[in-house]
Amino acid sequence: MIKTTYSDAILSGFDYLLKNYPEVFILGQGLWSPWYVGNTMKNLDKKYGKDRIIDTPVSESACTGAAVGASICGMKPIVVHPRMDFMLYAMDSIVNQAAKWSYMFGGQLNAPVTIRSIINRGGSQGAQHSQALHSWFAHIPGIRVVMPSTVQDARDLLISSVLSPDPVIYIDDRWLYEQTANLKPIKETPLNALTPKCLKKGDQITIVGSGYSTLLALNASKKLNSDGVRAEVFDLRVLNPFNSKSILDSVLKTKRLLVIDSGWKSCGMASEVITSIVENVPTNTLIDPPRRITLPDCPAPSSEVHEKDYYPNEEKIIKFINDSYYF
Amino acid sequence: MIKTTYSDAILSGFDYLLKNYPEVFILGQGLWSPWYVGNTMKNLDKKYGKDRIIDTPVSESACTGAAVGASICGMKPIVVHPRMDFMLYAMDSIVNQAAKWSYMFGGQLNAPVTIRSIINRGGSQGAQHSQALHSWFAHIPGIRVVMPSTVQDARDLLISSVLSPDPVIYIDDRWLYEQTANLKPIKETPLNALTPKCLKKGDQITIVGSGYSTLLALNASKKLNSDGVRAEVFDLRVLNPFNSKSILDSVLKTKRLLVIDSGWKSCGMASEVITSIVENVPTNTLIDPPRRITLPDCPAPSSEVHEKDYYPNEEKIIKFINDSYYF
Amino acid sequence: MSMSVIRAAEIKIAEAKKNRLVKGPVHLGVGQEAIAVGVSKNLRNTDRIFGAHRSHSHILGVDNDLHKLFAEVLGKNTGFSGGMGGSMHLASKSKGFLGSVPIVTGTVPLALGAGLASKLQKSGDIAISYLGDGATEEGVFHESLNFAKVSNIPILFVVENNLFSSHMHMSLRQPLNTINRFAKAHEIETKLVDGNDVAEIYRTSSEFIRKMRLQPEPYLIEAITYRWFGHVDWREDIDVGVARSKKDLLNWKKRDPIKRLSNAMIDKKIWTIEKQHTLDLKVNELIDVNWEKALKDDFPDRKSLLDNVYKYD
Amino acid sequence: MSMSVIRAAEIKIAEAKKNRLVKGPVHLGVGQEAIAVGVSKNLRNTDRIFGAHRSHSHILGVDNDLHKLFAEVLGKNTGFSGGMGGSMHLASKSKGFLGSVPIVTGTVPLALGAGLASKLQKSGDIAISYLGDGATEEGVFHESLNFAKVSNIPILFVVENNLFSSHMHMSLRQPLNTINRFAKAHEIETKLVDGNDVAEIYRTSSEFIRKMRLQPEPYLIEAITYRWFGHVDWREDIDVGVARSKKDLLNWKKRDPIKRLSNAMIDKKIWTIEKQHTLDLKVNELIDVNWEKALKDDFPDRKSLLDNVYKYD
Ligand SMILES: Cc1ncc(C[n+]2csc(CCOP(=O)(O)OP(=O)(O)O)c2C)c(N)n1
Ligand SMILES: Cc1ncc(C[n+]2csc(CCOP(=O)(O)OP(=O)(O)O)c2C)c(N)n1
Ligand SMILES: [Mg+2]
Ligand SMILES: [Mg+2]
Repeated sequence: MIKTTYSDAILSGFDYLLKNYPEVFILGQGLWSPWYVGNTMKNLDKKYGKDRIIDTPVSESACTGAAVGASICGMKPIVVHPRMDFMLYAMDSIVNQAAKWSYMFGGQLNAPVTIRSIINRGGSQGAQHSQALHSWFAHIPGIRVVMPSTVQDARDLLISSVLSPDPVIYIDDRWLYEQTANLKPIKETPLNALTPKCLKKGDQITIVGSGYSTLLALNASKKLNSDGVRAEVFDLRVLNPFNSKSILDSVLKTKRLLVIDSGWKSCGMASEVITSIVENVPTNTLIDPPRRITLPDCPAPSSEVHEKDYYPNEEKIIKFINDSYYF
Repeated sequence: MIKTTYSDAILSGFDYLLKNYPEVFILGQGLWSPWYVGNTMKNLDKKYGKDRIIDTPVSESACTGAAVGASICGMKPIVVHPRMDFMLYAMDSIVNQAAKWSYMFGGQLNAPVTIRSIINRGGSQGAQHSQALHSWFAHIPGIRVVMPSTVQDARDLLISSVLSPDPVIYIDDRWLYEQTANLKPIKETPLNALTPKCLKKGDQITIVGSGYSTLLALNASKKLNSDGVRAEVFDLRVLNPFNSKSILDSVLKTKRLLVIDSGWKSCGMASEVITSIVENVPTNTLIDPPRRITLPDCPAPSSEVHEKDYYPNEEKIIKFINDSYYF
Repeated sequence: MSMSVIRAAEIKIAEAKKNRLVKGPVHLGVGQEAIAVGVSKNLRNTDRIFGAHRSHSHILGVDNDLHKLFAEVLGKNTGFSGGMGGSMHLASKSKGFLGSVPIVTGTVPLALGAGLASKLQKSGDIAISYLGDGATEEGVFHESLNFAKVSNIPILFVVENNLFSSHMHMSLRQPLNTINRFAKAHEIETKLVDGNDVAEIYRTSSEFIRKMRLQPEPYLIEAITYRWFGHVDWREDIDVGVARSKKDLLNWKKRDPIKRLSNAMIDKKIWTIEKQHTLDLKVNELIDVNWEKALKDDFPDRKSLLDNVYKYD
Repeated sequence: MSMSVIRAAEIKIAEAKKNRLVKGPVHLGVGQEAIAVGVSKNLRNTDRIFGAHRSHSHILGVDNDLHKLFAEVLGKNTGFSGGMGGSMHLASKSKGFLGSVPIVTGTVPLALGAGLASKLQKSGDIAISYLGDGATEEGVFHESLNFAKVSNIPILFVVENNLFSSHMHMSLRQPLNTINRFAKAHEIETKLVDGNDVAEIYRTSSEFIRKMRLQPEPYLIEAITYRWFGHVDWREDIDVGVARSKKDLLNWKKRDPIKRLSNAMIDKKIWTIEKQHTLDLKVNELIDVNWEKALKDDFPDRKSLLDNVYKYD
């Protein structure tokens, strides 16, 4: 059986949605280009027509708002932002409108838009072409935030997002595009049924990641295993609304917690996970203080020299664990 | 001696800056209106001229960007957003530009803009006219975030913000405008010298607030005192970059921590404070789990019925403390 | 709904606001009724209409349920938004009124998307975006014009140019006092109309909408008008602006769209002063009945605070 | 700096990118050199210039330090931004080039503010905002035009209309292929010029800038041009777009601004082919010397990762 890449899994999610749901359409920058968003949307315009796959002017605000508006009218639109950084122009439609539309009108209306947002960084692209702002969206009630880290989830969370009656930010990371796996047949799953998932069992430390950092956590934990440290690894998958239950149970067992996040530290998802745990376990639960690995407190550097120090990687994680915890 | 209100303290901060620094100018919506921003800017246009006090079109994005640009050219501009909710249109200039300008050019340039942003809520104004997004900005390296809670700080933090060589978001809350105090003479203080401040001593629980929630914390803690609970109260003042040192010392003493925040819970400032503490104290420090009081996980309601349940207040805080901690 | 009923409803709300019966802010459109009434006559329930902060007339234009409006303004659970919105958040899904909110220009791209949906659904339905002159200063308005044009979206932008954005007269905010130049820059067919002339508004919108239904394309109507009250709440003479004079207001009141219509009909002998009086009485009764009913309704349940944040629970 | 040097510098960068000597993305403006060169001739060090993602020519227009450009593109600590920026983040404070960044339209309101600062400082200095045709689709551009006009801000918008926004031809993104209609809608004086004619650009910008220095006002120049390379990096024939043909490119190459100038001067007998050859050799030498020097420079210190996040420490 041929393995599927993460990027092809996204493509197959789009394909499934477009084939089965005539209400699905996609708009965003680069959709008619063969290279803009990797090959995650390759030839969709040719297969489903330029009416349903709309490449847009450089107008993130109007395009995002348009997707929100179309979603209010019974469509299932997906708006694509090839970089999360560009979405800073589109915040009103996301936060003031989509996230609140159902609530403001007492549930009479809803805005089931999907906002696909790509984390695209490294390669000396610098401060404005590198950001991972998932924690911002996870701060906002009314908007669901998902970050697939596995190939399977890359496809399945996309499908669940688009079929969700609520607005969803679906965040994929280009650093995951080459991951491969065998995909199971598609089974539609309601997004509200999905929660953080245990990807590896262990009983000495709970490591939590999301998106690319889950992959780092997994890889690191496998190496740790050979050092005799048995880590349990969780993939957040759904960052908002955040359900801490399974992680809580894990920490009660492992008594150690590490969160790895691909975003910034302050007011980030790592602080949320840690706080959600410590406020809910007896104070004598943890053997070591909970820890987080995040980006340093600076914008993304352009320099290759700095990029190496800026981004977490397997070795740094292993070293951090060995230095910070007493097993 | 006549006491000054919080809103007059802001006004006097503006007055001081405009009088002493010809590079200071202000732009934003409502600056020529006698009522738009309370009376925090009353008659400044008459006193300093409409050239320096510029009332603008409804263009948050361009106006914020213009302030950033002027700051790069040696001016000390202040851009005023009468509601924080409106700033969702201005995120690019704040987050992609101002916060990163110094870093991207290796320190050759800097953008010492001040963005005054008002939290203006309650009164059934509803979901789009109520937000407190300070935690968002506290997530972004490169931008300083201050929230004055006292009358003294309302004036002094404004002055420190405008004189700072870094971009600053200065956040005031209309619910504080009627507070009064005697003001000390003005003494310019560099913003980087300012950190969270202890407003009340105690040894049984550390309560941390910012802006309006500090006032709630103070008032509640005074009442708690008569119940025999000795709370130590901290006012964050500077949320980004966040210096946890004094709070840490306090928690080591009180062994209990409560954070009250006027924003949302998930990935909010309350999680940041809690995480910064728990990751830095021995695991057996706390007697009770750390706690947070924040907004519920929903947009601001319009209904008066719901507003009462939505916002923290003194009674709720006292009850929460009595229910959650064992003294 | 007729202009007189809308007028009377808003005056009722103004009084109630003054008497502190209404909690949240209300933005009254008294003086501007002709626009929504003229446009709405061309609409059907499957069209998609978006308003803004000053939208009582926009919703009443297509949904004559006065009781629901009053109840919403009073925050009652029988209101248009179940009491969860108040005056600034109105919706009536079954009539195609898909929402009004107070972020200036916030609904403009949403209406654009609603029009795009219509085009994809090939329904012949159209989108209406009501906005003010101030809203044309937000960049997303211009983005929306371009996108609408380049994608042939059936959307009618209805700009109610009342010359003010809260306290600021147009002349302090823009180089010219009319905005249809923006439509022209984007090659969008546009017409400048007298916003206080319901017949002209009806004619123009009717022509544009007929064309849009056949061939999806954006259009823009700029209707020059004036609001009689201040920017927010019931006062006439404060909160109104840096450049607004009593004299201007009086002159504009002479151009009252309701009196103009009624006088014109009386001149043409298709209407009489007596009939007008009878109508006025009936309108007042209608207002009172619905108001009293709304007053008696309940507020939303306290327990519903967290309802409807998400559709999935 | 002359067009030929800019051209040669960019070709050097293209090669280096191809040979993987350059790490980050580079956006080359080969074919568009006339614009920055024509405009820059009118500028002084105290003016305030902002570029965007394709700004090698913009900075070289006012700062002829080739070594600093090369060093920056190579990420060396001797570069324009101390190696912290790379090709997409260029600044030269002492020459008035206050920054270029890759967020489309991100610098436009910043330049507006720089112009506002000039006006308040009464310095007679002006702001230059270089932007592309794609950037005119962002709403903040339109907001900036309005604000510039209504506040009489001395800013010259220089729109390099190369008909493409990455892969998308103008005709797929806007109803018309020129954008000076937006200036007109905002009552801003504007001129459409041949972007490959350095003399015309010089004349027009010179006229506008002279007026701006005397009487603060915004102006807009739209220069029609074409880029020879793809959107990003060194390739000619990929990454270039949905509607770009080899034939178009060849035709545009015939309109090479450099050859046009040199041929015109030769025709007028104020220049000779021989002189041109000598010059070309000199240019190449200049390029090579600076490139080699930059290659030998150091990368930023690893320890500087957290420097300059804040000015205060
Ligand atoms: C994004 C945003 N900026 C500013 C405001 C404050 N505000 C509320 S209404 C208004 C005036 C809008 O004027 P216009 O669009 O002409 O509508 P009108 O009030 O005249 O009906 C302003 C500036 C807002 N609500 N939203
Ligand atoms: C806000 C934002 N949206 C999208 C992009 C992706 N992008 C980079 S350059 C570019 C094209 C811009 O075209 P134009 O302004 O005409 O400049 P040109 O590349 O032709 O010089 C786009 C869309 C971006 N960098 N920033
Ligand atoms: Mg108006
Ligand atoms: Mg271009």
